[in-house]
Amino acid sequence: ASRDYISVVGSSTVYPFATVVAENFGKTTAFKTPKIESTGSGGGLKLFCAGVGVEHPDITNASRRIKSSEVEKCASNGVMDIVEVKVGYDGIVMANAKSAEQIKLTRRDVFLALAKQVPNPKGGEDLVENPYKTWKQVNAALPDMDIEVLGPPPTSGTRDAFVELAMEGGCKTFDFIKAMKKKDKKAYKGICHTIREDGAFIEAGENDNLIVQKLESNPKAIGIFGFSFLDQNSDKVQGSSVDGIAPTFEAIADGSYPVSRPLYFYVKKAHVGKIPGIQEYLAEFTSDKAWGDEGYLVDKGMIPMPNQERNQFAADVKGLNVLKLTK
Amino acid sequence: MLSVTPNTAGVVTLPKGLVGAGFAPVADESRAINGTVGDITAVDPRMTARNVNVYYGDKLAINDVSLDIGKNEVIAMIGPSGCGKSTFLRCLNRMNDTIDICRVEGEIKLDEQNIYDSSLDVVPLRAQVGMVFQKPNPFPKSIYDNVAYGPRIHGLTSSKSELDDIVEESLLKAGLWDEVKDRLAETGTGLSGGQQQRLCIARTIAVAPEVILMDEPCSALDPIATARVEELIDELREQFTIAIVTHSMQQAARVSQRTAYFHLGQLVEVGKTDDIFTNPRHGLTEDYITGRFG
Amino acid sequence: MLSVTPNTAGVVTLPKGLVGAGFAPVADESRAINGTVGDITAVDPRMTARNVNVYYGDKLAINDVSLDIGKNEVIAMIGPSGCGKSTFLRCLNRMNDTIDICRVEGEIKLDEQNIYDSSLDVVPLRAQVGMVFQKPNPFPKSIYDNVAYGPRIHGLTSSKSELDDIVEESLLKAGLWDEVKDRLAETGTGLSGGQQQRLCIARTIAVAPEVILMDEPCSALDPIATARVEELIDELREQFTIAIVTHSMQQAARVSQRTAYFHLGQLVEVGKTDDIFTNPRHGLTEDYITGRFG
Amino acid sequence: MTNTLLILILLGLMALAYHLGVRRSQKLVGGPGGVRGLHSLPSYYGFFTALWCGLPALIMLLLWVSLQGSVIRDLIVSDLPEAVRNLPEARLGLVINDIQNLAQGNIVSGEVSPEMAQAAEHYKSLLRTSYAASFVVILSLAIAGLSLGWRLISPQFRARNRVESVLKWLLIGCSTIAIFTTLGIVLSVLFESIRFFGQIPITEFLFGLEWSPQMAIREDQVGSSGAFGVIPLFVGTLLIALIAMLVAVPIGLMSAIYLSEYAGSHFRAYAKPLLEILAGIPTVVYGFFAALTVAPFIRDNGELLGLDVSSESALAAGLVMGIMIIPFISSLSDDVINAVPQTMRDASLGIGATHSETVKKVILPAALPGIVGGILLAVSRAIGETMIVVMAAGLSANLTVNPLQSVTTVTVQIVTLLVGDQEFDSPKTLAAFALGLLLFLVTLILNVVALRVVRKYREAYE
Amino acid sequence: MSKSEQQQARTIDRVNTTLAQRYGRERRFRRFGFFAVVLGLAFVGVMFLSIIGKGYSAFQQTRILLDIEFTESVIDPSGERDPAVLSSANYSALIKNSLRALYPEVKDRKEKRELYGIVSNGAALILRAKVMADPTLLGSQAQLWLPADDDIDMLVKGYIDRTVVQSERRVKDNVIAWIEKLESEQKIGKFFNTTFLTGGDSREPELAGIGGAVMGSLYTLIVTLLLSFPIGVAAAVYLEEFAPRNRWTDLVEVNINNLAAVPSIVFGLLGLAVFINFFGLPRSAPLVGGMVLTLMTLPTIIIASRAALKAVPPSIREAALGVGASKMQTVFHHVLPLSMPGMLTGTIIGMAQALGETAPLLMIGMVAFIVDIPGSAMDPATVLPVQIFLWADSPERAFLEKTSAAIMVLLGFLIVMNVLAVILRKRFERRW
Ligand SMILES: Nc1ncnc2c1ncn2[C@@H]1O[C@H](COP(=O)(O)OP(=O)(O)OP(=O)(O)O)[C@@H](O)[C@H]1O
Ligand SMILES: Nc1ncnc2c1ncn2[C@@H]1O[C@H](COP(=O)(O)OP(=O)(O)OP(=O)(O)O)[C@@H](O)[C@H]1O
Ligand SMILES: [Mg+2]
Ligand SMILES: [Mg+2]
Ligand SMILES: O=P([O-])([O-])[O-]
Repeated sequence: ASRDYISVVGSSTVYPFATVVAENFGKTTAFKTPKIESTGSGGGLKLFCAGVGVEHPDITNASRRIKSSEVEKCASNGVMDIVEVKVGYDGIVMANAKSAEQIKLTRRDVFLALAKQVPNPKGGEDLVENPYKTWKQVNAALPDMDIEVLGPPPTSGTRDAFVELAMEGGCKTFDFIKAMKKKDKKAYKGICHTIREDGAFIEAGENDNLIVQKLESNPKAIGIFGFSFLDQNSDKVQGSSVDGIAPTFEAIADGSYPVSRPLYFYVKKAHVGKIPGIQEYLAEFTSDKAWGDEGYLVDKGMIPMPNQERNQFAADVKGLNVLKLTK
Repeated sequence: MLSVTPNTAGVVTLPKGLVGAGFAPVADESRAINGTVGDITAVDPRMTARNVNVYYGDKLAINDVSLDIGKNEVIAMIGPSGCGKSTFLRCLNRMNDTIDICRVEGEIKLDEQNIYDSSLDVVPLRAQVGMVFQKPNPFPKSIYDNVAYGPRIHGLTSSKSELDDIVEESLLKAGLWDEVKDRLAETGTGLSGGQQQRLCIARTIAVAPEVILMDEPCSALDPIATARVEELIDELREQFTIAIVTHSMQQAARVSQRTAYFHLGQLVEVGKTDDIFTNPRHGLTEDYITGRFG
Repeated sequence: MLSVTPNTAGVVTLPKGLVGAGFAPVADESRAINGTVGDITAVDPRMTARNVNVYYGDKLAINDVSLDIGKNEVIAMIGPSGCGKSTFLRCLNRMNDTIDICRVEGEIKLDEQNIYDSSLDVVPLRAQVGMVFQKPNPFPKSIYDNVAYGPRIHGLTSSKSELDDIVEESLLKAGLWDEVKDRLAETGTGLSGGQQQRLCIARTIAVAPEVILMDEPCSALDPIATARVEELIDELREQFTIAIVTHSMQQAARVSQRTAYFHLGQLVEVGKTDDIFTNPRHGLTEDYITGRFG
Repeated sequence: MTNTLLILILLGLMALAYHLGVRRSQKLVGGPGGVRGLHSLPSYYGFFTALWCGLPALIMLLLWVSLQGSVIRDLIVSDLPEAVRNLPEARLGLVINDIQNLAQGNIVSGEVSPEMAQAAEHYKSLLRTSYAASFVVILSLAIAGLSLGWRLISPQFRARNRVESVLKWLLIGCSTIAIFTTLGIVLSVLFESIRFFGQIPITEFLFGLEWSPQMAIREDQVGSSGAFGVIPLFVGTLLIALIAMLVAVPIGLMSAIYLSEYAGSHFRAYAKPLLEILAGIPTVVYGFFAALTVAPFIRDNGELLGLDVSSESALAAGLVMGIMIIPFISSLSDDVINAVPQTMRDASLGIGATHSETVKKVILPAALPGIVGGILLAVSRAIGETMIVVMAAGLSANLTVNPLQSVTTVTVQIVTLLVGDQEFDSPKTLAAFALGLLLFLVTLILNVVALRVVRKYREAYE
Repeated sequence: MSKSEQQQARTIDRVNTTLAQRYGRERRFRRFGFFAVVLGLAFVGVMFLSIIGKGYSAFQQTRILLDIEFTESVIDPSGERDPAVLSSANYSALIKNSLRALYPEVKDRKEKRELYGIVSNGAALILRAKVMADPTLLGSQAQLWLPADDDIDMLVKGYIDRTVVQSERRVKDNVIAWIEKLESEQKIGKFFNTTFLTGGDSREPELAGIGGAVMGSLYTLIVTLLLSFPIGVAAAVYLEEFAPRNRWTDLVEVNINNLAAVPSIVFGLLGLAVFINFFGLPRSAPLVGGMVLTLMTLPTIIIASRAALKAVPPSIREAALGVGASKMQTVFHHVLPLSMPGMLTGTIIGMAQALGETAPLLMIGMVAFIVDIPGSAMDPATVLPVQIFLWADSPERAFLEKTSAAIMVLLGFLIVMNVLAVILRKRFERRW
């Protein structure tokens, strides 16, 4: 039989936003409501890049930008023209239960607490296996509490973004490591991006809500998840400030909160005009009532882009301008 | 080989005191089984079994048995438990086919047709040689349907009224008509044990078989029901040939014209019922009849 | 009320031809049950039952039975199937307690103690009144453990050697010692049927009961094993009081000193075994003994 | 729709065939009165004719339906403009999808070009032609079959045997599905597993002490080290299963004993089905309960006792899994306890044993093999249980036997590896299949052993 | 003789010395058993209470009474009643107008947004449906109970503590003030939540329903039933009644017994590899789900059916064979009808299992956001347990209640099915 609905896969972070758009789209147009699967950004791109045709998804959501390797993979499967749409921002927050003490972190603290290898605490420019057991050991200003962080697995865009923004951000504050970036990029990344595997960091799956529930019951734990979950559960968990900036809507929107990342989705141009409704779905997503400053996506916790950027992407979408990655 | 002769007595270790106490089968030459004593043939044979061996897996359950079943006679098969009476009976309409491990050798003929011929279809055979079982086993359907089942599957009738006639006639012959004629639609399992057994007999005779095999048909019945069934057997003899297995010598004596005595899979003695009970020729038969064992 | 007297004959509709054919119990006055014929008392009574009624739910299974069981005698209970022999026997050590719907009325005493007294404990009662069942039911344990089971749970022995002695003695008494003494550790279920039944008897006598109840102990055995067990019963009589239910008149005649004949829940006649078999006083007993039914 | 109509007509024809078969057989022997002259009952001649009428036609229909799509597709493509025709296969598929949507009156995107509209019309007409053709072909086949079957009828013809053998083959076919399922399972995990073992040595997989599969799946990503030692997973799985068994076995077994040996019939009538409700609760619900109610409860209480309890402790998952397994154990135990013959009970009670002595010394030992078999089955269920652990157990593969710590299980890893990123060349994804194979093999062995034990035990009393 | 008497006396004495102790053990054992049963039942109770406690409130929906003016100039300025125009009109403006009229003091843009937010997004759709159904409404005025936003719903149901400081709760002070005003005017009411039972999934908790999932489950179960019942019964009949004892049937048997205990997730792997990747069937379709669940439930049905066939006493078969029925006739005339209740019981239990299954469906893409209620077994769909799994993952607080309520519904279905099975078993139980 034929397919007359849009098939969307991808990021669990974008999922709540995409589903709202899809629902509105379905209810206000004659088209069917798109089917959306939450597969994680990487998983979504994998399915997306598998090929052109009815049996492959039309759109994939991603909580990070598509990588050049993925573009190549797509191309090798015949998925040539991809339209990139940036939809807004999401802050990655580190939060703990309301019943516990609010924590003030720096990216350096985060790096030291979670990296697999850290600079020798005794000084010097050598790296040792992460020896820290409590936050106090990391930074005397922090509470004397075991390091127990619940976070997403590498499949997730949240993890990618967290590693790039928070960990690497903290990592760079060590000059000798920063210096490595030029010399040996791979080693540099290896140090900055590798999360410890000794149990202090717990990969808690893609289920962010479960992380919230677990935080609530475990005041010692700190969770890593998207801002929307903090926003929705502000009565249960509190966000830790990072580098002195609290994770608020405003701080993320104006870019002062350091750990925030853009959200995207990608459209297979070959499917546009073939699978009914793609253009209209794009129009709905990029309409002001959805992603505008007062749009319904904001209600769901997404942080909108500045006006000008929005206009630019809206225009791109309208013209179905194809993504060109400049590396 | 399976007889209790002195040469095997060492295996079963008869207790010392026993012989003196008069309990045990006296183990002497007269108790050896060397072929069947008595006349295995019938005047007007309906079925003839010759040199039948039956195995369950490797176990020999019937050992070289030859026996005729004569027309319009009741032949009783008696013997201690496990001697193979049922097994032999079930050979006669190939009911043993349903037991995977059972294997039959030898020749059994029904009206000159070997029933173990590979070309023979068991369905018509069993319509000709009906069977009544130890425990009454009416179908959990109405009395009418119980009796009508056979005629229906064999297509014996072409109209409802014809079927009604057969049902009535069969129930009449089984002596059950008066008791059930007002409740033919009630379920057969609701009858009393004796009535159930007569219903099963009615069901069997409804297909007008030539031979009826009965395997301890009264052992689950009370004395009164037993008497009723025995009388019925006597009446049915006029029309059908009947082979009956019983564990009760008294019953054999009451209902049969010929009696066959089985022992450990062998046919020890066969003859006129009167002769067998008044004047058994084989020692084992005598022991059994006089209640030395069993 | 449950007897086959002319006044109830209308219900069971005896077939006309039957009386003439000599099949049925002759229905005359001599077959009415008005209390028990014969002497219900024993010389030296071990257990005395008086006016016992047993109900299964609403159904009366034992109707006003009184009977003594005398010391060192074997009393046999015979009667057609379903007449309540087993039920009565199981009353004697309250095994009927295990059947929810079973209710016992009347008085049964063991050595002057009413066993249905609410203060009485069934555990010691059953240690005093042991039971052997129809089908040999050894535990799936070693032969030794089977016999040692009773002494162990009752704490009858204080040392291993004492227990060994009891086991040996019991097996000796049961006539099984020679056959199993080299394989006491083997499982009891691996024995032959007759050996199993003797093992069960050994298990019962190992707790040194006063009375042993046996419910058709030989009905699952072959003639030779039966003879062996019968001999054993004869030997055990010297030490124990034995009540045995049997479906075989021959067996009753062989093993018992007194015989009780049950019919439809009532005790029809009781007396010396010789008398009962040679000279039955009640018509029903006579019918049964002479094989008119059963 | 059209096919439904066709099937209805076919059914009608089969009914007719049945009727004709019956009539002919009767006629051959001179009316209903002569039925005794037939080998089989007239109805069997009817069924025989109906089978001839229906079976070939239905097989044809099946073929038609499965081939129709691609044939029509090829026809449409050949009529499309050159430019479209030369599109790569996948894009062509999209165009066809569009044409189909158009033809079916589904909503389509954008303007409809004339070529498309024409193609859609063409598609519709082809479809009509195909349906018409299928009607003709299939119905003539049915009628041909009917007349053949009808002709074959003769009084000596063994119609019953024929019909019964067709039926029997049908039954045989159905019974082989189990084999195909197993085959399917093995094949669907085997190849991927072989590829996995091409990259990771099997010894490392089986004996490695570290599990950290979330390796980088793209070159520009830094994941974890990519260790594929399955031992921590198995220790975790077994730890949780052990806890579950510690909960379920005593409670399940004792419940079964109490309900079958002690409880009054009234109490049993209510308690048993209530307890069995536990067996009917979906595992996702247990997972929800474990994650949101039990785990926090254990944590908090552990805290009070000064214990360091992880929020996804093995204890919480194991406990809830144990609850889930209680009815499984209890009904299996119930079965085997009831299978112990009454004579055993009688023997023991007859000697003067108390009820509990009878249970402990006779019934349980006798039922032991069956109970052990049941427990093994329960263990295999615990090992394979997924949703509870996905929701309540951890993800990090700690090699520990401390029930207060978080462990992960084989099934959790399968789900996370497959529901997350999928890269079918990376050992990370392939590992899921290797785990699936391992899980299948382990449960297979457990089951075979358990079933042997149970069966052997049952036979002992049959 | 005297010696044996001595020993007898000893027996009873010895028995009596340990009797008290033995009865003590008896009592303890019995109590332990009773305790186990009670513990098991307590688990059932705790689970049910905790789920019902969390979920019962989802069956009620908070609504707000608003005066709605169906202003023609807003909806259909041209007055032509063109359905296309009516369909795409701005119905939320009507609600906004009404709210503004209710709280004329609200002027600030931000505050206005908050005010509009107290009514659900779905309210506009309700108005749209009303007008589309009856265009004559235009120009008239009506008082309507419209669903409140999920936050308001939570507030009214008491899940949000009004006393904590504003920053700690999702509903701000000014909104609470508005709501309290509405409450005092009795313009807030709780109604039975039909949307929850009939609606499809939604991102708005107050609009989300299990209707789609229930339909998905229904289609999946129908597929499962249609496939597994006939196949299961046929397989059981063959194995129990016809199959010769040989290696092949042994293999089949071992297979079936083994499949009954294969982890369900492995069936998911099978479905993914065979049905989706090999046969190219669509992801997320109830058809595929049904096929996977068929393979999963077949063993259950076969085993139950075989038990039912075994329970038919051989005497019935002998009776039929004895009057000359063929094997096939014996089975179809007698054995099968008699074992049907048992088979149906097994099938219902198998279906209940299938209804509650989640893991294998995750593998074949039935975990997706699907709003439209599926209309056939080929439409994308999700099923009830997966919906539960999905909702359990949603950030909105109100979904917690929905999740529990969905569990209640699922359990309701399952209990009904199990009770049905029990009744069937009881009713047709035959003691032979
Ligand atoms: N289905 C079977 N499988 C294996 N052995 C069997 C089977 N049926 C009977 N036997 C054996 O064959 C022998 C003869 O059995 P059969 O049932 O014919 O005896 P019988 O004389 O009818 O005994 P009974 O009076 O107890 O009915 C016995 O040893 C019995 O154990
Ligand atoms: N558990 C029971 N529940 C209901 N009725 C029973 C039960 N046990 C026996 N009966 C009935 O009580 C009556 C006497 O049965 P009992 O078993 O005592 O007879 P019996 O003389 O031992 O017969 P048999 O020779 O067949 O063993 C019978 O009518 C029987 O149907
Ligand atoms: Mg027999
Ligand atoms: Mg009895
Ligand atoms: O699901 P992700 O957004 O974390 O990729």
